[in-house]
Amino acid sequence: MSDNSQYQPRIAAFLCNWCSYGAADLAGVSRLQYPPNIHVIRIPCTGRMSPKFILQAFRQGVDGVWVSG
Amino acid sequence: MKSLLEYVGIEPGRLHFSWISSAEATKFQETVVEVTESVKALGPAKHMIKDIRKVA
Amino acid sequence: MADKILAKDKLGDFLGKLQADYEVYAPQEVEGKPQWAPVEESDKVLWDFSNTHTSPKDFFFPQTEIMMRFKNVQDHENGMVMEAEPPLANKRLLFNIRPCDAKAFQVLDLIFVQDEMTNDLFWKDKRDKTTLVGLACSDPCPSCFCTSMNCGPASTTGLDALVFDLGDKLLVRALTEKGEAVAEGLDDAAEADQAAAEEQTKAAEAQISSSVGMDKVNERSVMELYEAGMWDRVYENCLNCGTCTYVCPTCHCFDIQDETQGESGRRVRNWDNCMSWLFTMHGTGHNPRGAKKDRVRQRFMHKFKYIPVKRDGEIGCVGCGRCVLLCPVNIDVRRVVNDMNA
Amino acid sequence: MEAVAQKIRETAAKLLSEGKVDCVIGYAQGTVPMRDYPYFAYTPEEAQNLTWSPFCCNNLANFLIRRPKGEIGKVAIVAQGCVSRSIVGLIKENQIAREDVYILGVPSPGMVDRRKVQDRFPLKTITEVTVDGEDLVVKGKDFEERIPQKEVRRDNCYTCVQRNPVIVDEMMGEEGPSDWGGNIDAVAAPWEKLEPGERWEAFIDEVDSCIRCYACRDACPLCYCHVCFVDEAMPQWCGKTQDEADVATFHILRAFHCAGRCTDCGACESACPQGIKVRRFTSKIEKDIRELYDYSPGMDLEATPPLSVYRPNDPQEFIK
Repeated sequence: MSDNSQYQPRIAAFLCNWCSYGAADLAGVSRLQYPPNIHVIRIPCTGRMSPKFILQAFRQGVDGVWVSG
Repeated sequence: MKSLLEYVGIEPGRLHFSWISSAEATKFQETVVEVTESVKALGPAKHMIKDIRKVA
Repeated sequence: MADKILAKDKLGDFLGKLQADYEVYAPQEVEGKPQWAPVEESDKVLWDFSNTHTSPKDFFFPQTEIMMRFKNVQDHENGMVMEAEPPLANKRLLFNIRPCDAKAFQVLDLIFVQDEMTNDLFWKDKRDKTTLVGLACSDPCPSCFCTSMNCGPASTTGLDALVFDLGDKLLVRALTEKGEAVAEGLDDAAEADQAAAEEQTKAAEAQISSSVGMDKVNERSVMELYEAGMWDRVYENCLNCGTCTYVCPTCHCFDIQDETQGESGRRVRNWDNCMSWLFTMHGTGHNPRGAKKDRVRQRFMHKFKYIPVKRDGEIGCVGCGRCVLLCPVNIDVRRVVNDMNA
Repeated sequence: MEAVAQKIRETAAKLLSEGKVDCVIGYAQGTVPMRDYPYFAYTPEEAQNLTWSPFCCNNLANFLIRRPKGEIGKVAIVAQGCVSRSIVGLIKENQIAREDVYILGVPSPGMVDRRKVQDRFPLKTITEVTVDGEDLVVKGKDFEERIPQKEVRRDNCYTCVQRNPVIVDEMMGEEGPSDWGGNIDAVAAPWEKLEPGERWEAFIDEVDSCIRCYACRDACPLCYCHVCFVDEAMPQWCGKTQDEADVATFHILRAFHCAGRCTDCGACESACPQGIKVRRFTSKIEKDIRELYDYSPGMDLEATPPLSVYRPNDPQEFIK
């Protein structure tokens, strides 16, 4: 492993139950490999997303936020 | 929101939005890789963090 | 109490000597406004200013003050480690504080430090370790009304020493032991200088153009004032923001919160203000001061009636005029008190 | 200016005596220089206290909503361009009914920024400021000076695009030119040029004198939420401390909540006791809204606010 890959960011992923969360499920079933840095938070719909969530995530020290519908 | 956060100085690349249907497992996997790489390239977040852990 | 004299061009040496023992702060020009700042060069110290933009109360009562920190520790006998915040490390000296602001701290002493049980350690620690050297007002503003509030341009209450600016020299009047320590080594003042200081005070008092009547406020009962019709108009344009309380040198309400993060956390107290609906909100959902009128009334009643009743006539206002200048909708405390007194 | 004030007094007295409205919201002369304050006239006699000057820096639309329901019935309100736009916004957001408000329209002369005047006389006390035509006469203990008003206007008045009211029941003067020629898109420019790290520094530098009094929020006619996000405790979105993260959260979210609604009336900036340029944040958002949706808030009662509808052609460049 090279040096810059030592750093493992924490990323909060807000995923819509019906879209990206489903995709994540399918990715798992299909045994697709992806980085383990994302911490998934399932939201009932992307419409539930609020700018407060994004700021709250940053406030608690995540390195990135990903919102996916 | 993305534009405002970037305006006040949060680096572009910390906040991502995407649109993936439940059938698009490949796109999901590709996006995770992309998001992770982009955040990794920026290094640890420096701003907006409320760190109160300073106790013996 | 001997008056001492200090030539203004010796100020650098004088403050330099004090800096060996104290962290010295004084009003200086910061971003175009007179503000409190640590003294680095003595010629930056302001002499010709009305008063600092915000009050110096945060030297003793910071807007955010950490009271203690804690952490869950599984194998500790209490299951938790708690750690007090260290007290102030150094002695401090506030140079050129206005007499009204110093008077405010004396009023707050009556509230924060009442007896053995009611003794705010955070406040007292900072008060004990700070020396207040005042600067008598020679040019009060039109918004000042200190003389109506048991205070004045050369009021000595709450101060350790008082300085009169006599042009090229300063008359230093030590008032307490702490003040004597500051004035130590200075030459005695001549009678002419003392007379000049008296003269200056009289002129300043005469210059204070606004006055506020308190006689009927003092006579009337709490309930009579509380139910007065004037409150129906006072609150109309109030925004319920916290400007007046946060710039006020005597407003002292706070809100204690525990902030946690994972296994650790801290207890902080932050300024709070009675203009916010959240201030008196109960856990039940009931709010005894639910309407804007109640909240506006509370601020004035507290300062001009409740505190005088409970603290032997001391008024919870020193007439510094900051709220008069900074209220976004010009709710003028002088007008309100005069209405209460009508 | 005085003619407009006279017309306001006469009209207000007439409306009140005829019982057409229960209250007239306007301005009265303040007790300190350059601070005229919102005033509520309930009788024709009280209407004589009303005034109109370049010192009317509050947004009166604010007072249409911040009162208990049923406390006053129909009100007349003095409104220049930005205030009328706020009223349009409030009607659209169903906060007030059009028929409950009688709008006394005034062309805005551009308001004076008292901080800019004070900055001309650092550390001195200004005792009196009067208007003389296009100039201000500023008096202090040992000085008297004339300053052209146009040099000390509020920033938002320079970049105003709508000085005349957009909806009116009765005009209180001749309509004037609609703008002052300033470029509203330029407000956000200084920060847009910076690198991310510098922007953060500039942002923190701007807000670090904030005392969290929330005057900017409370002076704003858009901020009518019953419980503001800063007051919410469970979960607590924004801590109550002076920590950088808490102050930043407040300013970012406050600005964001005004997206697509801010009429750039400048009441927030005028209200701030610390002189923080809070418009820096909102104007950036409004610029984005103009660019993305070609929409300016409060200009048209019929237009649909862009953030409350979905259109298939909505811009989505930010989405992967």
